[in-house]
Amino acid sequence: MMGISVTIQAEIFDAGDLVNQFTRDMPEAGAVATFTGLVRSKPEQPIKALILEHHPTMAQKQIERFAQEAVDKFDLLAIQVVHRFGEMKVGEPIVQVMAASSHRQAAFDGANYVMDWLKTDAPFWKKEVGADGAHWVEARDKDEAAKNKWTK
Amino acid sequence: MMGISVTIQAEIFDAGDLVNQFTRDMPEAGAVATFTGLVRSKPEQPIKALILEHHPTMAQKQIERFAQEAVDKFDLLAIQVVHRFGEMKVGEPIVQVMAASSHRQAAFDGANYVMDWLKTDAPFWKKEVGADGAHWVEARDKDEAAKNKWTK
Amino acid sequence: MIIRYFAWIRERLNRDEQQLELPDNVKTVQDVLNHLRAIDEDFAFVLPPETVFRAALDDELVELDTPLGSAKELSIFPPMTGG
Amino acid sequence: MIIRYFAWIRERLNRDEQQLELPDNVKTVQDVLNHLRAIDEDFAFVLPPETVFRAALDDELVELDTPLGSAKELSIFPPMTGG
Repeated sequence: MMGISVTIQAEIFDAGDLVNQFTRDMPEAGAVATFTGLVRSKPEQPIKALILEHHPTMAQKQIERFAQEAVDKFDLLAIQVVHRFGEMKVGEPIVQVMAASSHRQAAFDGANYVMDWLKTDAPFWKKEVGADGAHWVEARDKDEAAKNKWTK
Repeated sequence: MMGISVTIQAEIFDAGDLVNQFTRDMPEAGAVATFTGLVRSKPEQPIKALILEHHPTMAQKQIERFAQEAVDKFDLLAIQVVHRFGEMKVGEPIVQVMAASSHRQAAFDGANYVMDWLKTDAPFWKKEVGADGAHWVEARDKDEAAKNKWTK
Repeated sequence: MIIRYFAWIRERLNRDEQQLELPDNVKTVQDVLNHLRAIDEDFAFVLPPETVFRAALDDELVELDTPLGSAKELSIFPPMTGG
Repeated sequence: MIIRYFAWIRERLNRDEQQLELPDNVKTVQDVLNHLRAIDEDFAFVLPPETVFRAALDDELVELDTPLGSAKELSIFPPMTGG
Protein backbone atom coordinates (compact mmCIF):
# COMPACT_ATOMS: atom_id res chain seq x y z
CA MET A 1 0.00 0.00 0.00
CA MET A 2 1.00 3.64 -0.44
CA GLY A 3 -0.26 6.78 1.28
CA ILE A 4 -2.25 6.96 4.47
CA SER A 5 -4.56 4.37 5.99
CA VAL A 6 -6.37 4.73 9.32
CA THR A 7 -8.70 2.04 10.63
CA ILE A 8 -10.57 2.04 13.93
CA GLN A 9 -12.14 -1.32 14.72
CA ALA A 10 -13.41 -3.52 17.54
CA GLU A 11 -12.04 -6.74 16.01
CA ILE A 12 -8.66 -8.07 17.08
CA PHE A 13 -5.93 -7.78 14.43
CA ASP A 14 -2.86 -9.88 13.65
CA ALA A 15 0.19 -7.66 14.20
CA GLY A 16 2.43 -9.74 11.93
CA ASP A 17 -0.08 -9.96 9.09
CA LEU A 18 -0.40 -6.16 9.16
CA VAL A 19 3.39 -5.77 8.88
CA ASN A 20 3.55 -8.15 5.93
CA GLN A 21 0.63 -6.54 4.10
CA PHE A 22 2.12 -3.10 4.68
CA THR A 23 5.59 -3.92 3.37
CA ARG A 24 4.33 -5.74 0.29
CA ASP A 25 4.84 -3.91 -3.00
CA MET A 26 6.91 -1.00 -1.75
CA PRO A 27 10.18 -1.37 -3.71
CA GLU A 28 11.34 2.10 -2.70
CA ALA A 29 10.85 1.55 1.02
CA GLY A 30 14.16 0.60 2.56
CA ALA A 31 12.89 1.10 6.09
CA VAL A 32 9.71 0.22 7.96
CA ALA A 33 9.20 1.11 11.62
CA THR A 34 6.33 -0.52 13.47
CA PHE A 35 4.92 0.23 16.89
CA THR A 36 2.58 -2.27 18.50
CA GLY A 37 0.79 -1.37 21.72
CA LEU A 38 -0.43 -4.37 23.72
CA VAL A 39 -2.74 -4.85 26.70
CA ARG A 40 -0.33 -5.12 29.60
CA SER A 41 -0.77 -6.65 33.03
CA LYS A 42 1.65 -5.86 35.84
CA PRO A 43 2.32 -8.65 38.40
CA GLU A 44 1.74 -6.18 41.28
CA GLN A 45 -1.55 -5.01 39.78
CA PRO A 46 -2.88 -7.65 37.38
CA ILE A 47 -5.80 -6.86 35.12
CA LYS A 48 -8.33 -9.19 33.53
CA ALA A 49 -9.31 -7.03 30.59
CA LEU A 50 -9.11 -3.57 29.09
CA ILE A 51 -12.11 -1.65 27.81
CA LEU A 52 -11.42 1.17 25.41
CA GLU A 53 -14.10 3.80 24.85
CA HIS A 54 -13.75 6.20 21.93
CA HIS A 55 -15.32 9.07 20.03
CA PRO A 56 -15.58 7.48 16.55
CA THR A 57 -15.76 10.42 14.15
CA MET A 58 -13.30 12.54 16.09
CA ALA A 59 -10.83 9.64 16.53
CA GLN A 60 -10.81 8.96 12.80
CA LYS A 61 -10.24 12.63 11.92
CA GLN A 62 -7.56 13.22 14.55
CA ILE A 63 -5.52 10.14 13.65
CA GLU A 64 -5.75 10.91 9.93
CA ARG A 65 -4.40 14.35 10.72
CA PHE A 66 -1.42 13.04 12.78
CA ALA A 67 -0.68 10.54 10.01
CA GLN A 68 -0.71 13.25 7.34
CA GLU A 69 1.50 15.48 9.49
CA ALA A 70 3.98 12.63 9.91
CA VAL A 71 4.07 11.96 6.15
CA ASP A 72 4.73 15.65 5.43
CA LYS A 73 7.22 16.20 8.25
CA PHE A 74 9.35 13.09 7.70
CA ASP A 75 8.79 12.51 3.97
CA LEU A 76 7.27 9.07 4.47
CA LEU A 77 6.23 6.80 1.61
CA ALA A 78 3.30 5.39 3.56
CA ILE A 79 1.78 5.20 7.01
CA GLN A 80 -0.87 2.90 8.42
CA VAL A 81 -2.62 3.09 11.78
CA VAL A 82 -4.99 0.50 13.22
CA HIS A 83 -6.55 1.28 16.60
CA ARG A 84 -9.05 -0.90 18.43
CA PHE A 85 -11.91 -0.03 20.76
CA GLY A 86 -14.11 -2.17 23.02
CA GLU A 87 -13.00 -4.98 25.31
CA MET A 88 -9.65 -6.77 24.97
CA LYS A 89 -7.68 -9.36 26.91
CA VAL A 90 -4.13 -9.17 28.27
CA GLY A 91 -1.57 -9.66 25.50
CA GLU A 92 -3.91 -8.56 22.72
CA PRO A 93 -2.81 -5.71 20.45
CA ILE A 94 -4.51 -2.33 21.00
CA VAL A 95 -2.85 -0.19 18.38
CA GLN A 96 -0.33 -0.55 15.57
CA VAL A 97 1.41 2.23 13.66
CA MET A 98 3.62 1.43 10.66
CA ALA A 99 5.71 3.99 8.79
CA ALA A 100 7.65 3.33 5.58
CA SER A 101 10.42 5.50 4.25
CA SER A 102 13.56 5.37 2.15
CA HIS A 103 15.54 5.96 5.31
CA ARG A 104 15.64 4.51 8.77
CA GLN A 105 15.39 7.58 10.97
CA ALA A 106 12.39 8.97 9.07
CA ALA A 107 10.52 5.69 9.55
CA PHE A 108 11.25 5.65 13.30
CA ASP A 109 10.33 9.33 13.69
CA GLY A 110 7.10 8.93 11.72
CA ALA A 111 5.79 6.07 13.86
CA ASN A 112 6.96 7.75 17.08
CA TYR A 113 5.35 11.08 16.13
CA VAL A 114 1.94 9.50 15.49
CA MET A 115 2.10 7.53 18.76
CA ASP A 116 3.05 10.60 20.82
CA TRP A 117 0.12 12.63 19.50
CA LEU A 118 -2.25 9.72 19.57
CA LYS A 119 -1.58 9.17 23.30
CA THR A 120 -2.66 12.68 24.26
CA ASP A 121 -4.91 13.94 21.48
CA ALA A 122 -6.85 10.99 20.08
CA PRO A 123 -10.20 10.52 21.84
CA PHE A 124 -9.79 7.10 23.46
CA TRP A 125 -10.24 6.30 27.14
CA LYS A 126 -8.95 3.18 28.85
CA LYS A 127 -10.80 1.34 31.59
CA GLU A 128 -8.97 -1.48 33.32
CA VAL A 129 -10.93 -4.42 34.68
CA GLY A 130 -9.13 -5.97 37.66
CA ALA A 131 -9.98 -8.25 40.56
CA ASP A 132 -11.39 -5.25 42.49
CA GLY A 133 -13.64 -4.03 39.69
CA ALA A 134 -13.13 -1.59 36.85
CA HIS A 135 -11.48 1.82 36.94
CA TRP A 136 -10.64 4.50 34.38
CA VAL A 137 -6.93 4.97 33.63
CA GLU A 138 -5.62 8.45 34.47
CA ALA A 139 -3.79 10.49 31.84
CA ARG A 140 -0.05 10.72 32.41
CA ASP A 141 1.83 14.03 32.42
CA LYS A 142 4.70 12.15 30.76
CA ASP A 143 2.59 11.61 27.64
CA GLU A 144 1.88 15.32 27.40
CA ALA A 145 5.63 16.01 27.70
CA ALA A 146 6.51 13.40 25.04
CA LYS A 147 4.25 15.09 22.54
CA ASN A 148 5.94 18.43 23.06
CA LYS A 149 9.34 17.15 21.88
CA TRP A 150 8.19 17.51 18.27
CA THR A 151 7.45 21.23 18.47
CA LYS A 152 10.66 22.25 20.23
CA MET B 1 10.60 -14.86 24.40
CA MET B 2 12.51 -12.87 27.01
CA GLY B 3 16.07 -11.58 27.01
CA ILE B 4 18.35 -11.20 24.02
CA SER B 5 18.32 -13.13 20.76
CA VAL B 6 20.65 -12.50 17.82
CA THR B 7 20.51 -14.59 14.65
CA ILE B 8 22.60 -14.15 11.51
CA GLN B 9 21.35 -16.24 8.62
CA ALA B 10 21.33 -16.54 4.83
CA GLU B 11 17.69 -17.71 4.69
CA ILE B 12 14.91 -15.22 4.07
CA PHE B 13 12.68 -14.55 7.09
CA ASP B 14 9.02 -13.60 7.44
CA ALA B 15 8.89 -10.15 9.06
CA GLY B 16 5.35 -10.62 10.35
CA ASP B 17 5.96 -14.09 11.78
CA LEU B 18 8.94 -12.72 13.71
CA VAL B 19 6.78 -9.96 15.19
CA ASN B 20 4.11 -12.43 16.26
CA GLN B 21 6.59 -14.88 17.78
CA PHE B 22 8.35 -12.06 19.61
CA THR B 23 5.21 -10.59 21.17
CA ARG B 24 3.78 -13.94 22.26
CA ASP B 25 3.85 -14.61 26.00
CA MET B 26 5.06 -11.22 27.18
CA PRO B 27 2.19 -10.05 29.44
CA GLU B 28 4.29 -7.21 30.85
CA ALA B 29 5.25 -5.78 27.49
CA GLY B 30 2.92 -2.92 26.69
CA ALA B 31 5.07 -1.71 23.81
CA VAL B 32 6.94 -3.37 20.96
CA ALA B 33 8.95 -1.38 18.42
CA THR B 34 10.07 -3.13 15.26
CA PHE B 35 12.46 -1.99 12.57
CA THR B 36 12.54 -3.84 9.27
CA GLY B 37 15.21 -3.02 6.72
CA LEU B 38 14.36 -4.06 3.15
CA VAL B 39 16.26 -4.31 -0.11
CA ARG B 40 15.37 -1.10 -1.86
CA SER B 41 15.47 -0.15 -5.53
CA LYS B 42 15.34 3.47 -6.64
CA PRO B 43 13.61 4.21 -9.97
CA GLU B 44 16.58 6.38 -11.06
CA GLN B 45 19.06 3.62 -10.19
CA PRO B 46 17.28 0.26 -10.12
CA ILE B 47 19.04 -2.78 -8.72
CA LYS B 48 18.46 -6.44 -9.46
CA ALA B 49 19.84 -7.88 -6.22
CA LEU B 50 21.83 -7.12 -3.11
CA ILE B 51 24.74 -9.21 -1.90
CA LEU B 52 25.70 -8.87 1.73
CA GLU B 53 29.13 -10.03 2.84
CA HIS B 54 29.85 -10.37 6.55
CA HIS B 55 32.40 -11.37 9.17
CA PRO B 56 30.43 -14.12 10.97
CA THR B 57 32.02 -14.34 14.43
CA MET B 58 32.56 -10.63 14.74
CA ALA B 59 29.04 -9.77 13.52
CA GLN B 60 27.48 -12.08 16.10
CA LYS B 61 29.57 -10.62 18.95
CA GLN B 62 29.04 -7.00 17.94
CA ILE B 63 25.29 -7.27 17.57
CA GLU B 64 24.94 -9.14 20.86
CA ARG B 65 26.84 -6.31 22.49
CA PHE B 66 24.61 -3.56 20.99
CA ALA B 67 21.53 -5.57 22.04
CA GLN B 68 22.79 -5.93 25.62
CA GLU B 69 23.64 -2.21 25.76
CA ALA B 70 20.12 -1.37 24.57
CA VAL B 71 18.52 -3.62 27.20
CA ASP B 72 20.60 -2.00 29.96
CA LYS B 73 20.25 1.57 28.74
CA PHE B 74 16.49 1.54 28.07
CA ASP B 75 15.36 -1.14 30.55
CA LEU B 76 13.95 -3.40 27.84
CA LEU B 77 12.13 -6.65 28.58
CA ALA B 78 13.49 -8.31 25.45
CA ILE B 79 15.26 -7.61 22.20
CA GLN B 80 15.63 -9.72 19.09
CA VAL B 81 17.81 -9.09 16.04
CA VAL B 82 17.79 -11.09 12.81
CA HIS B 83 20.30 -10.08 10.11
CA ARG B 84 20.77 -11.82 6.79
CA PHE B 85 23.83 -12.26 4.60
CA GLY B 86 24.27 -13.52 1.06
CA GLU B 87 22.17 -12.62 -1.98
CA MET B 88 18.69 -11.10 -1.73
CA LYS B 89 16.11 -9.66 -4.12
CA VAL B 90 14.41 -6.25 -4.09
CA GLY B 91 11.68 -6.11 -1.43
CA GLU B 92 13.17 -8.88 0.69
CA PRO B 93 13.93 -8.14 4.35
CA ILE B 94 17.61 -7.69 5.27
CA VAL B 95 17.41 -7.02 8.97
CA GLN B 96 14.79 -6.85 11.71
CA VAL B 97 15.19 -5.48 15.21
CA MET B 98 12.39 -5.83 17.77
CA ALA B 99 12.43 -4.28 21.23
CA ALA B 100 9.83 -4.88 23.96
CA SER B 101 9.31 -2.69 26.98
CA SER B 102 6.66 -1.60 29.44
CA HIS B 103 6.74 1.81 27.82
CA ARG B 104 6.60 3.17 24.33
CA GLN B 105 9.62 5.45 24.19
CA ALA B 106 11.97 2.81 25.61
CA ALA B 107 10.88 0.34 22.92
CA PHE B 108 11.45 2.90 20.14
CA ASP B 109 14.81 3.97 21.57
CA GLY B 110 15.98 0.38 22.01
CA ALA B 111 15.32 -0.58 18.40
CA ASN B 112 16.72 2.72 17.09
CA TYR B 113 19.89 2.40 19.20
CA VAL B 114 20.68 -1.08 17.88
CA MET B 115 20.07 0.00 14.28
CA ASP B 116 22.29 3.08 14.58
CA TRP B 117 25.24 1.07 15.91
CA LEU B 118 24.60 -1.83 13.59
CA LYS B 119 24.83 0.46 10.54
CA THR B 120 28.34 1.66 11.38
CA ASP B 121 29.89 -0.99 13.61
CA ALA B 122 28.54 -4.38 12.58
CA PRO B 123 30.77 -6.05 9.96
CA PHE B 124 28.47 -6.28 6.96
CA TRP B 125 29.19 -4.93 3.49
CA LYS B 126 26.59 -4.35 0.79
CA LYS B 127 27.17 -4.96 -2.88
CA GLU B 128 24.45 -3.84 -5.28
CA VAL B 129 23.89 -5.73 -8.50
CA GLY B 130 22.49 -3.44 -11.18
CA ALA B 131 22.15 -3.41 -14.96
CA ASP B 132 25.73 -2.13 -15.25
CA GLY B 133 27.26 -4.81 -13.02
CA ALA B 134 27.93 -4.99 -9.29
CA HIS B 135 29.41 -2.33 -7.04
CA TRP B 136 30.14 -2.00 -3.34
CA VAL B 137 27.98 0.49 -1.44
CA GLU B 138 29.94 3.33 0.17
CA ALA B 139 29.56 4.06 3.87
CA ARG B 140 27.56 7.20 4.62
CA ASP B 141 28.81 9.93 6.96
CA LYS B 142 25.19 10.33 8.06
CA ASP B 143 25.25 6.88 9.63
CA GLU B 144 28.32 7.76 11.64
CA ALA B 145 26.58 10.94 12.83
CA ALA B 146 23.38 9.06 13.77
CA LYS B 147 25.33 6.72 16.02
CA ASN B 148 26.85 9.63 17.91
CA LYS B 149 23.48 10.93 19.10
CA TRP B 150 23.43 8.26 21.82
CA THR B 151 26.67 9.34 23.49
CA LYS B 152 25.86 13.06 23.67
CA MET C 1 -26.82 21.91 20.21
CA ILE C 2 -25.98 18.30 21.03
CA ILE C 3 -23.74 17.79 24.06
CA ARG C 4 -21.91 14.42 24.13
CA TYR C 5 -20.19 12.86 27.12
CA PHE C 6 -17.46 10.20 27.30
CA ALA C 7 -15.71 7.89 29.76
CA TRP C 8 -16.18 8.63 33.47
CA ILE C 9 -18.02 11.86 32.73
CA ARG C 10 -20.60 9.90 30.72
CA GLU C 11 -20.85 7.28 33.46
CA ARG C 12 -21.27 9.72 36.34
CA LEU C 13 -23.80 11.85 34.46
CA ASN C 14 -25.51 8.63 33.43
CA ARG C 15 -26.08 9.95 29.90
CA ASP C 16 -24.33 9.69 26.50
CA GLU C 17 -25.66 12.91 25.10
CA GLN C 18 -28.35 15.53 25.41
CA GLN C 19 -30.04 18.08 23.20
CA LEU C 20 -29.71 21.60 24.56
CA GLU C 21 -31.38 24.88 23.57
CA LEU C 22 -28.86 27.62 24.22
CA PRO C 23 -29.82 31.16 25.32
CA ASP C 24 -28.39 33.95 23.15
CA ASN C 25 -25.80 34.97 25.76
CA VAL C 26 -24.10 31.53 25.55
CA LYS C 27 -21.27 32.17 23.09
CA THR C 28 -18.28 29.99 24.11
CA VAL C 29 -17.63 26.47 25.37
CA GLN C 30 -17.13 27.94 28.85
CA ASP C 31 -20.54 29.64 28.58
CA VAL C 32 -22.17 26.26 27.83
CA LEU C 33 -20.58 24.75 30.92
CA ASN C 34 -21.70 27.63 33.09
CA HIS C 35 -25.20 27.39 31.64
CA LEU C 36 -25.37 23.63 32.32
CA ARG C 37 -24.12 24.11 35.88
CA ALA C 38 -26.87 26.69 36.42
CA ILE C 39 -29.75 24.61 35.05
CA ASP C 40 -28.63 21.07 35.97
CA GLU C 41 -27.71 20.02 39.53
CA ASP C 42 -26.24 16.69 38.40
CA PHE C 43 -23.98 18.44 35.92
CA ALA C 44 -22.86 20.96 38.54
CA PHE C 45 -22.06 18.11 40.92
CA VAL C 46 -20.16 15.92 38.41
CA LEU C 47 -18.30 18.73 36.64
CA PRO C 48 -17.48 21.46 39.18
CA PRO C 49 -15.28 24.29 37.82
CA GLU C 50 -12.03 22.67 39.05
CA THR C 51 -12.59 19.47 37.01
CA VAL C 52 -9.83 18.59 34.55
CA PHE C 53 -11.48 17.76 31.25
CA ARG C 54 -11.25 18.51 27.56
CA ALA C 55 -13.76 19.63 24.94
CA ALA C 56 -14.29 19.30 21.19
CA LEU C 57 -16.55 21.20 18.80
CA ASP C 58 -17.62 19.04 15.86
CA ASP C 59 -14.64 16.66 16.23
CA GLU C 60 -12.02 19.41 16.77
CA LEU C 61 -10.30 19.79 20.14
CA VAL C 62 -10.88 23.33 21.45
CA GLU C 63 -10.00 25.57 24.36
CA LEU C 64 -12.77 26.62 26.75
CA ASP C 65 -12.83 30.19 25.47
CA THR C 66 -13.50 29.07 21.89
CA PRO C 67 -16.68 30.57 20.38
CA LEU C 68 -19.31 27.98 19.46
CA GLY C 69 -19.69 29.41 15.94
CA SER C 70 -21.90 27.14 13.83
CA ALA C 71 -20.86 23.93 15.62
CA LYS C 72 -23.63 21.36 16.00
CA GLU C 73 -21.94 19.17 18.62
CA LEU C 74 -19.98 19.82 21.79
CA SER C 75 -18.15 16.82 23.24
CA ILE C 76 -16.96 16.81 26.85
CA PHE C 77 -14.50 14.19 28.08
CA PRO C 78 -11.55 13.48 30.40
CA PRO C 79 -7.94 13.79 29.15
CA MET C 80 -7.33 11.02 26.60
CA THR C 81 -5.57 7.76 27.42
CA GLY C 82 -5.44 5.95 24.08
CA GLY C 83 -2.57 4.26 22.28
CA MET D 1 49.02 -14.37 12.69
CA ILE D 2 46.08 -14.79 10.32
CA ILE D 3 45.15 -11.71 8.28
CA ARG D 4 41.58 -11.73 6.93
CA TYR D 5 40.19 -9.48 4.21
CA PHE D 6 36.60 -8.49 3.40
CA ALA D 7 34.48 -6.81 0.70
CA TRP D 8 36.35 -4.82 -1.96
CA ILE D 9 39.66 -5.24 -0.14
CA ARG D 10 39.28 -9.03 -0.35
CA GLU D 11 38.28 -8.79 -4.02
CA ARG D 12 41.12 -6.52 -5.09
CA LEU D 13 43.73 -8.51 -3.18
CA ASN D 14 42.15 -11.66 -4.58
CA ARG D 15 42.49 -13.44 -1.25
CA ASP D 16 40.27 -14.15 1.80
CA GLU D 17 43.06 -14.55 4.27
CA GLN D 18 46.72 -15.26 4.68
CA GLN D 19 49.02 -16.67 7.33
CA LEU D 20 51.80 -14.22 8.25
CA GLU D 21 54.96 -14.63 10.33
CA LEU D 22 55.60 -11.31 12.02
CA PRO D 23 59.08 -9.95 12.79
CA ASP D 24 59.64 -8.93 16.43
CA ASN D 25 59.49 -5.21 15.66
CA VAL D 26 55.85 -5.49 14.46
CA LYS D 27 53.87 -4.51 17.56
CA THR D 28 50.71 -2.67 16.42
CA VAL D 29 48.07 -2.94 13.72
CA GLN D 30 49.79 -0.09 11.89
CA ASP D 31 53.09 -2.01 12.06
CA VAL D 32 51.43 -5.02 10.35
CA LEU D 33 50.19 -2.79 7.53
CA ASN D 34 53.62 -1.22 7.06
CA HIS D 35 55.21 -4.66 7.07
CA LEU D 36 52.74 -5.96 4.46
CA ARG D 37 53.31 -2.91 2.26
CA ALA D 38 57.05 -3.56 2.44
CA ILE D 39 56.94 -7.26 1.54
CA ASP D 40 53.90 -7.40 -0.76
CA GLU D 41 53.53 -5.21 -3.86
CA ASP D 42 49.88 -6.13 -4.36
CA PHE D 43 49.05 -5.12 -0.81
CA ALA D 44 50.95 -1.83 -1.20
CA PHE D 45 49.00 -1.13 -4.40
CA VAL D 46 45.53 -2.01 -3.05
CA LEU D 47 45.95 -0.46 0.40
CA PRO D 48 48.14 2.62 0.12
CA PRO D 49 48.48 4.67 3.35
CA GLU D 50 45.61 7.05 2.44
CA THR D 51 43.05 4.21 2.15
CA VAL D 52 40.01 4.50 4.43
CA PHE D 53 39.49 1.14 6.10
CA ARG D 54 38.87 -0.40 9.50
CA ALA D 55 40.53 -3.19 11.46
CA ALA D 56 39.58 -5.77 14.08
CA LEU D 57 41.72 -7.94 16.34
CA ASP D 58 39.98 -11.22 17.21
CA ASP D 59 36.49 -9.81 16.47
CA GLU D 60 37.01 -6.48 18.27
CA LEU D 61 37.16 -3.21 16.32
CA VAL D 62 40.47 -1.47 17.04
CA GLU D 63 42.37 1.69 16.19
CA LEU D 64 45.52 1.41 14.08
CA ASP D 65 47.84 2.13 17.03
CA THR D 66 46.42 -0.79 19.06
CA PRO D 67 49.10 -3.31 20.15
CA LEU D 68 48.58 -6.80 18.72
CA GLY D 69 48.89 -8.42 22.17
CA SER D 70 48.02 -12.11 21.96
CA ALA D 71 45.51 -11.69 19.11
CA LYS D 72 45.45 -14.58 16.62
CA GLU D 73 43.54 -12.80 13.87
CA LEU D 74 43.67 -9.38 12.27
CA SER D 75 40.73 -8.48 10.01
CA ILE D 76 41.00 -5.65 7.50
CA PHE D 77 37.89 -4.26 5.80
CA PRO D 78 36.17 -1.13 4.43
CA PRO D 79 33.79 0.95 6.62
CA MET D 80 30.70 -1.14 7.29
CA THR D 81 27.44 -0.77 5.36
CA GLY D 82 25.09 -3.23 7.08
CA GLY D 83 21.57 -2.83 8.40
